[in-house]
Amino acid sequence: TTQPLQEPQPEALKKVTAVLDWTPNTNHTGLYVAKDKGFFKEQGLEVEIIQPSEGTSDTIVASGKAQFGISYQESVTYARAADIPLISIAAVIQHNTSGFASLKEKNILTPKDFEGKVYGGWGSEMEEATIRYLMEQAGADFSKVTIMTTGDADFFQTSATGQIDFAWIFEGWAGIEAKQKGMELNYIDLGKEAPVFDYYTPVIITNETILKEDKALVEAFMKGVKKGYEYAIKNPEEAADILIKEVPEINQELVRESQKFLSDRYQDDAATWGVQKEEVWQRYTDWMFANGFIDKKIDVTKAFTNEFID
Amino acid sequence: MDNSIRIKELNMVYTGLADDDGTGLGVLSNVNLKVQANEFVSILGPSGCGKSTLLKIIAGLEKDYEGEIYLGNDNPKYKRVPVCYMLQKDCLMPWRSLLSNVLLPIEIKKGDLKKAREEIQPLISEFGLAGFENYRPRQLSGGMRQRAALLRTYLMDGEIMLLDEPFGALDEITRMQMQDWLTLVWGKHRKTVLFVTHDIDEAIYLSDRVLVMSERPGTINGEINIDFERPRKREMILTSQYSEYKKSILKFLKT
Amino acid sequence: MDNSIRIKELNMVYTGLADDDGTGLGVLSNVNLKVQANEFVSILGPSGCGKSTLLKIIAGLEKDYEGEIYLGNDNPKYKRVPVCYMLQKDCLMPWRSLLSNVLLPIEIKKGDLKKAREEIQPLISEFGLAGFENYRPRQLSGGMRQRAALLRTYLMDGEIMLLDEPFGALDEITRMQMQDWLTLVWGKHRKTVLFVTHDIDEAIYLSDRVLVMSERPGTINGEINIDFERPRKREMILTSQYSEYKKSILKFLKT
Amino acid sequence: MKKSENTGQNKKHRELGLSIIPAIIMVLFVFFWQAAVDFFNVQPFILPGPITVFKAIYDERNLLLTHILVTLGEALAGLGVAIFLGIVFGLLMGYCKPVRIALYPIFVITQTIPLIILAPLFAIWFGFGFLPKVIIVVLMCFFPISITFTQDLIKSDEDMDSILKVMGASKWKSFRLARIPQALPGLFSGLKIAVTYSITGAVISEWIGAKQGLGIYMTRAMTSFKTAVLFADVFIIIVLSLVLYKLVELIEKRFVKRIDYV
Amino acid sequence: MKKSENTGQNKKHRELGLSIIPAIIMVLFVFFWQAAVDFFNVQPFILPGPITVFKAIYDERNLLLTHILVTLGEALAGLGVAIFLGIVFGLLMGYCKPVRIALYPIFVITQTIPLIILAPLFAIWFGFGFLPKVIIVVLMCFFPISITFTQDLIKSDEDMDSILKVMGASKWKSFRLARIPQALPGLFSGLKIAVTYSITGAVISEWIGAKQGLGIYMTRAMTSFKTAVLFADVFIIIVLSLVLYKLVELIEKRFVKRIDYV
Ligand SMILES: Nc1ncnc2c1ncn2[C@@H]1O[C@H](COP(=O)(O)OP(=O)(O)OP(=O)(O)O)[C@@H](O)[C@H]1O
Ligand SMILES: Nc1ncnc2c1ncn2[C@@H]1O[C@H](COP(=O)(O)OP(=O)(O)OP(=O)(O)O)[C@@H](O)[C@H]1O
Ligand SMILES: [Mg+2]
Ligand SMILES: [Mg+2]
Repeated sequence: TTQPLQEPQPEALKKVTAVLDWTPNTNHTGLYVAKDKGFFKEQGLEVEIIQPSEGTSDTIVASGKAQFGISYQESVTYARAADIPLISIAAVIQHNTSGFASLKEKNILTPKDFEGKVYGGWGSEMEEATIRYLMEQAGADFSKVTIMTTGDADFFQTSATGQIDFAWIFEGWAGIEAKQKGMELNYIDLGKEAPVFDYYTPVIITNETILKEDKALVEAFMKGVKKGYEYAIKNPEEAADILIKEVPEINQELVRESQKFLSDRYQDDAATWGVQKEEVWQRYTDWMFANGFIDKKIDVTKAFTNEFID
Repeated sequence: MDNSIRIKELNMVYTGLADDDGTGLGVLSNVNLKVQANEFVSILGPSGCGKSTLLKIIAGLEKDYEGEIYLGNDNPKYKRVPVCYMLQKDCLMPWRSLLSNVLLPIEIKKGDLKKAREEIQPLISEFGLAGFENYRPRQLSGGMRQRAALLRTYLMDGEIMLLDEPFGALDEITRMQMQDWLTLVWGKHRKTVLFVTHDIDEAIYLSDRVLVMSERPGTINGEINIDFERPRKREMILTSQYSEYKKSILKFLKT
Repeated sequence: MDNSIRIKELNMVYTGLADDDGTGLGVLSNVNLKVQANEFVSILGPSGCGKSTLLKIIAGLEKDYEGEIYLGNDNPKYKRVPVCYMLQKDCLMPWRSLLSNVLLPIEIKKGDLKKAREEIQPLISEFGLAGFENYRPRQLSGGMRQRAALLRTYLMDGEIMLLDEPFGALDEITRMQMQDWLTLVWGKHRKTVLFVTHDIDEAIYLSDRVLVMSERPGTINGEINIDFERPRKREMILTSQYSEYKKSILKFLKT
Repeated sequence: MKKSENTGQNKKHRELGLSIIPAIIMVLFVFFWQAAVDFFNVQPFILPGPITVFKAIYDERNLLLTHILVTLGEALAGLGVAIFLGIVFGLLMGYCKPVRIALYPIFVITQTIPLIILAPLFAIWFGFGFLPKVIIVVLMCFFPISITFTQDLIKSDEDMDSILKVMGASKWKSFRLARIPQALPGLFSGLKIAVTYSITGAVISEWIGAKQGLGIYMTRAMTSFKTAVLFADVFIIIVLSLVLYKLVELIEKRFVKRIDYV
Repeated sequence: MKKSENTGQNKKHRELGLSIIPAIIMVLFVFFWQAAVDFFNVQPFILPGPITVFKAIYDERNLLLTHILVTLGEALAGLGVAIFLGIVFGLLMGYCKPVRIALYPIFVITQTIPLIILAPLFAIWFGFGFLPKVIIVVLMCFFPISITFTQDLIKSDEDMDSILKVMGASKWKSFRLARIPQALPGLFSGLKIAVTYSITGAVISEWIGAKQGLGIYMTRAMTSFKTAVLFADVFIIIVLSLVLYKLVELIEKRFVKRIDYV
């Protein structure tokens, strides 16, 4: 299903498709910077960035219709457990920047405070298990939380109208938006609360066939991407401008603030941007297995590679 | 109540038609007409001269005319006057059986359907429709449909009967039966009848007075009083008086 | 070609009707009939006796009958034989103008519409429809619609004409005009005509032979040869021969 | 109606024969699908073969059943309301021109709103319970019913109206006696369109937020790469919709037979 | 037709007056919406007032325009194909009973497939270009057209068929002369349903994966909490759909006037 190998010609750019996980945001800045700044072109690539239907990027990459995509560690694990040969080739953000947020007045400071509150999520069992794990760890009674499925409903709308008490958000996005709106939030950082949840989200993926048959392509793509994120790390403001220029539909102030927040966190404490640790993968895979989300333990060393980072 | 029909200087023009040069199609022109209560008046006239239109106007279905019309003391332009009206087309509802088509007037005035059904049964037989009560209109012959429509008209309220070629699709024998039935109904229920037909013999046999209309735009061209005594006999056709009537009707028709 | 009509032991039963006790509704029973080429034959009969059904069968529209029918050498059950057929209902298309309704046969056989339109113009005038070419059927009077349908029938192909009460909605004068026109067409184009009517005078005036049908289930009850010479004159009505014919027709009708 | 019994039988047989055609087409389709999947060795996460899908249906039958009941409940409730409203407003609009002129554009507007987008608002107004789901199904199914019904109700037969008027029928009565029977076929074609949307409507409505139902089951299957289950889900939706459709067709046949249109 | 000119004029005026009603209703609706938002001091991210929405439309007009053109292109292309196919298959099914019996259920099935669910499959099969979007619009709009058209095509008038047969009209000619004119109103009510779905269909089709279009714009506005822009987007979709709808209505009026139904 992959395109036939072609000798890279300086003039003819190779067309490559990258699918996002859904709508463009600051997680994707590096891609857009690489596109805008010509980092892809330097590698002989012409990258088309597609916004797909939510949650379909894995299937699309697995099928080879797009060569690269944005996904999450958990999705890759799911996929591999289902014998779908996806592989993560870079961690976009070094640590998990998501967590549980609630309005200040709800006074939810620790997982213990979840008791008696309403959680609004998108209805996956993974959320339930995560909350349960956190609460049990804190010695709280999970049965006292009401889990409500709110789908894609807006966190601010549902919490401001009192439909829910807390939700799972990206700090670098909804968290920043709250500041923009002048709303005060309590935020429980997932990765800090339990190391097992400090997994990689999001990651860049490709499929094994491409990796096998056209390593050069992956190398070229990742060179561009890496350069893009490194640029974003160094120049948050310019990077934000580039993202806004490429995706003018999204909230510009939010992008600027979010970019400032994220630029430091892309690489964070890692030696270089994009590095993934086996430990992180193993930890979360074990947890998923223990909670019955996957019915076999995957070989995590095959699920990711740092080969294209160094 | 007074069941007379009075029409004064009636003019009717259809407008907005194809190929209209702006004047419209004059259909009735200066029609003056008076039908006494309980009188039986026939209208003869060339096809397309406006007979059906005249009946439609009297029934209150067409209001864009000039002139004055009174049914008794009421003007049908402003007030519904119940009449028994039989259109030239049978207008039976295709999805209803013969019987429920016939009983429609009872259904509409919320009458006792069961009683009406029983009462009408002998008439259905008399009309030669027995056994066809549950047939749909399209399963009936043309003449049967016409008889059903006549029966429906009979069940309508109103002391004034407006009949538009009610026997056009009937054979001689059935037609005579129906004529006699109509005479009976007219006599018994003291109705006022305005009867459009193309059959001169029929007009003479039935009517107190025959009106002859001119070509379109139709107007009353001639009026013949039929002075035969009632009950009428078929044999009067052999009298010279009859030939006189017929001749003068034909003369009026030919002009 | 031979334009005769031969019918042998025709039986027709409608089945699957409401209140059917299993035997169905017998409409035609043992009809035997022969019409010579270029003969003009009228059919009279009580309403609902099966006249229209008979014509429908001859036209090849109804095939669930028993018996044999030949138009010339062809059996319409198995092979379409072109005939000029006029149904009892006018069947004009409501969304077409009078003219394009009339020209339908030409349109169907992909004839030269322009030429036909020019050729038909004098006839439209003769039929009293001039000026109404662009009217829709619902804007025409009953008689006008009937004349339009007749004109359409005239434009159909076929040497055999089947006419189902074609003049039922016409006044005496127009009817006579039409009768004379029909006689002319029949003579000139040497057509074979089977003519259903309820008007005995009309039947005698037009026909070589008059057939009288019985009550339903209809069968040919009587046959009267009309021996007046052609061209016919209206005055023959005064002859005793004429009264004889009329009397024997009435006699057959009454049985 | 008027054919001899014999041909009637024949015709019936022939039609019965014909009605197998779509079944044959479907079977062939399934067969080729399986063959294609086998032949090209398509990975099941991209396109599972029918055998895999049927196996998934069998394996998950208990789970499926609970979810089906939830979704079916929503669909039927919504459909019921939509039929009721569609008929009522169809009647109103067919009967009363001012109402038609005033309401019609509004209804058209409701049709053009992309519901899923406004889903969050629905949640705010109506919560995440049964109600917003029913509302969405109603919004999807209501329009085809009312529009086709109205369209047939306003077709007038002048002479029929005349005779009814003379008989003293009120405007409403004349409408009821002449227009409604004439518009029933239109109503049924609207109903047929509506029922095919009802199940899908319910599934979509569940994406707003729900705990159970085929829509939820679907998204879960999707995120955990159980493509076969996803297809099983789609299959169930199709079957449910077809059953509803056939039901309408059956009722129509009864009705039309009883009323016996020309 | 047959009213005197005078009343004709009056009637026209009255109808013109009536057609303002929906406009008034809409204006009142917008007014109350603004008033409610002001009065209850609703935060704009929960429900933006109309002024905010219109401001958003104005501010984003350039962006909106590019996206509108993309979506409109998809909608129109899909609609065009759907109309063509709907008419062709409507004719085929109306004309030929075996075709109807064989195809009808298949079309019903296509209607019942929840398209968005199969989004990844669409992406895999047809990529992210123009084609899959057009296909989705076609699948959404095709059915109402063909079903309403077919339904009216199969209504028979026995006597009309008889006379045509006698005149030697072939089956097809008789169909063309008697059935098609009679079925045009049905076709138009199907078209009206179809156009209201076309824009929404295009928007949904973009969710499969796209770079541009109102659907993309919408989701981006939604996920970056630009509620006013989201509403602006919805407003634009409604307006576009209404314009298409009115267009169909206009064409219908012309047609019906020319053919002049009873
Ligand atoms: N609705 C209408 N619109 C326009 N013109 C009409 C309408 N109805 C009738 N006409 C015209 O009015 C004239 C008279 O029609 P009407 O039906 O009153 O004739 P009639 O005397 O009953 O004829 P017939 O004996 O043939 O039934 C005709 O020329 C006809 O074309
Ligand atoms: N399609 C049909 N289905 C069932 N019965 C029918 C059908 N058409 C006609 N009939 C019946 O056949 C009988 C004869 O009908 P037909 O129309 O041939 O009579 P007709 O002699 O032409 O009468 P009329 O002079 O009244 O026109 C009638 O009793 C009628 O009810
Ligand atoms: Mg008349
Ligand atoms: Mg007859």
